Amino acid sequence: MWTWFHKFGSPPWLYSIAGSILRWLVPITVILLAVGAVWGLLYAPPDFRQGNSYRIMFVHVPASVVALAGYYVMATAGAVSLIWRMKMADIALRSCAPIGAMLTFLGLLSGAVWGKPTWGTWWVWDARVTSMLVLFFLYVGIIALYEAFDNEELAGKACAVLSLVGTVNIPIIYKSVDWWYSLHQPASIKFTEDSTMDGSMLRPLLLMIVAFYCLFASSLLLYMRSEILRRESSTNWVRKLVLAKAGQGSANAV
Amino acid sequence: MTAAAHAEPLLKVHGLELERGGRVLLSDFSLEIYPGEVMMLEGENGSGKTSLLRTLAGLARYGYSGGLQCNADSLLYLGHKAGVKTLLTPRENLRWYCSVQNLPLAGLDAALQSVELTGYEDIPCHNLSAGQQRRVNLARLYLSEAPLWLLDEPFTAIDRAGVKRLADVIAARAAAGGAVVLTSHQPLPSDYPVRRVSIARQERS
Amino acid sequence: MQFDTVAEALNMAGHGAYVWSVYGVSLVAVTVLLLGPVLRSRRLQRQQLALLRSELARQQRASQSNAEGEE
Amino acid sequence: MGRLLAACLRRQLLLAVRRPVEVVNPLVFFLLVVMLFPLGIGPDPRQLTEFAPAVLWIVALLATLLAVEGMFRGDFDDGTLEQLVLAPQPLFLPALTYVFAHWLLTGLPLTLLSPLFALMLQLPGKAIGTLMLSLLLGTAVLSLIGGIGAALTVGLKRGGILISLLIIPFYVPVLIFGSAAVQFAAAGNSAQPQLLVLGGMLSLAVALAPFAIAAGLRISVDAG
Repeated sequence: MWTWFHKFGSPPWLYSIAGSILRWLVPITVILLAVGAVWGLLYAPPDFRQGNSYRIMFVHVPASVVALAGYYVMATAGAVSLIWRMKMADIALRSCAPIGAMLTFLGLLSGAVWGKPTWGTWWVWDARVTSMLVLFFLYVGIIALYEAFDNEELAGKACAVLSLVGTVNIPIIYKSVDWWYSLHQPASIKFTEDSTMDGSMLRPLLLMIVAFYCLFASSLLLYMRSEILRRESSTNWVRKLVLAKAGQGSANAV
Repeated sequence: MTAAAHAEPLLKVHGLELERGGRVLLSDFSLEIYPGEVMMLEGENGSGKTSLLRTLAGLARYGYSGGLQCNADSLLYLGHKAGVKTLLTPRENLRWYCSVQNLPLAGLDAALQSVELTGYEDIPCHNLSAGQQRRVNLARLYLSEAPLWLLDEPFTAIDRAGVKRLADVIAARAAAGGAVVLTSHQPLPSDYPVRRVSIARQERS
Repeated sequence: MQFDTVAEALNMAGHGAYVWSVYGVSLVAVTVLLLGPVLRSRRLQRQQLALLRSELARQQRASQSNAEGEE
Repeated sequence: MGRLLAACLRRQLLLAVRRPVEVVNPLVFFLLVVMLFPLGIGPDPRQLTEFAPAVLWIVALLATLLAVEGMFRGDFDDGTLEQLVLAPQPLFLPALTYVFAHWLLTGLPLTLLSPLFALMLQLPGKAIGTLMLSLLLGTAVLSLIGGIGAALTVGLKRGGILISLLIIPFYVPVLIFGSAAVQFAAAGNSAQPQLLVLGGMLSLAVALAPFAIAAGLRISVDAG
């Protein structure tokens, strides 16, 4: 148990293992995204009520789902960072935040664009969009808090505490916003009626959700690798790595 | 110190590596402090004396690796900050400190007398001079029952007589079975029983 | 395939502008998420290499001047 | 343990008595912003009645947010927070007294003065009891959550606006249920479910927030 964690905390080990995972994860991600996008755009049947505009769902729903899950990944890294004091967990936490913020932003933007043909307005205070907006600010808060600290280790710990507070709060926020929405607007229009969705639409949607999870994982590992390089830049193993790569390059040139 | 060597160390540091702001201040630093000892940390500015003291006190809990074992059930830390609320009087300040540290209030007047604040007990601290405010903070030494004291520059901003008295309290604490770790810019008397530990920066080879 | 011609696919019965713009933005987002950190890693490695080279050059110069001094 | 809590609470209240401006400021802020709304919306009493629950709750939220920034600021700057962190007792206990003192000095006065503001905004008389009860419970939650933000940012030189950024998202559920309770009461319905939810949030916050505040304070003291 302990040796495993110790190893997991070792930067060169993590750097190389992330590299070997990425070698097959990135191609899989790209293929899944391409297949899902073509399926959703061209092959899935149009919705009987919304027509073709519902095809935005194949981006909107996966982005929203993975953005929310990403917060929990980040908080898990935060818990590990607080309990085992692992630097690598801080790096994971710091890398999750911009990815999550980006996906949340994509969810918000696609929701807004979807709203225009559906309701004739760019912004609707729908329950999901409102929750996404709050989630976006939670991610922004994490990034802002991290950047405010001079000491990076303490920044990681502070963000870990904040992300754990967030995990307790997010379900409450989502439930409150749902309740608030049902109170102020009769639930006549919904983005998706999940229960009645036909298999021909559900299959590409599920594929896209899997693709976005892979996207999150790939991007997280890539970010972590660059973050490791930045923090460990003065260590011997990074120097060796850099020199080895440069040597390869010059050998190829000759 | 032969008698003390048989006792448990109050503080044991083993293979400590201290890092602040991405800079390694100490590496593979080991230290044991036994009851009855006064230890002075020596090193130039920026060598990490304050960081080490804060780590020993448990105030800085991140940025170090290695073994750190404290056998004292309570400790007293005197840092750079005043540690005094200027809106409160000296008596109110110390009473709060006693409650926080769970100390009896009986010694409060004597402590204030020892730092020559008799007559100023009930004047809000913002009306006192900087030196007097400093002495309010130092009065904690006369109240404390903690076996381990960690004092960062205790001798600054006090007069020569004050230094003498302070040195006596510190020696008395050590004689009573406590241990004191301190840093100081002022030279201590040559006959003062103090163990000097240099934490001069090890050059990386 | 739901659409017979390319024009039909682009138009999507009037909703094309919305749908295609969202997919376009998503493509940009995916590119940023995957390529951004890769470019950052490259930049960091280049910086580190430049730093190492200048350090090596300095060491060489120092040893040369030492050697000259001994002569 | 009781001695520690009593000493911390008495000290906080004593400090407030010595510097009463800090207690009065949020109340004046509350009054000022309440004055701004009719100037912005127009003096029509019906419109004011409609907006009153939301306005009163948002202003109460902002007033608490303004005051929360100073919860640990003074003690951090003068080093007494270090002494508290080094005390043999667990830190979450005094953390809770800081929050309680903060609530006594901001949330409670706001609650007690809220009927006055409610009258100025033409809130129906039957909703005033609910308004006070919802503020009584809600401001306590706001103080607890705000304390987490204050603890995490107190060691930073540029805390300022950051705390709002961190904390406002967490205030969303309190605002939703607090203003809904007043709206229900103003419409003549029972607001009991909303008040119960607020009570539930308060018990959850009392149980968990002190630990987050203590963790935040330790990190901030480390940074200082």
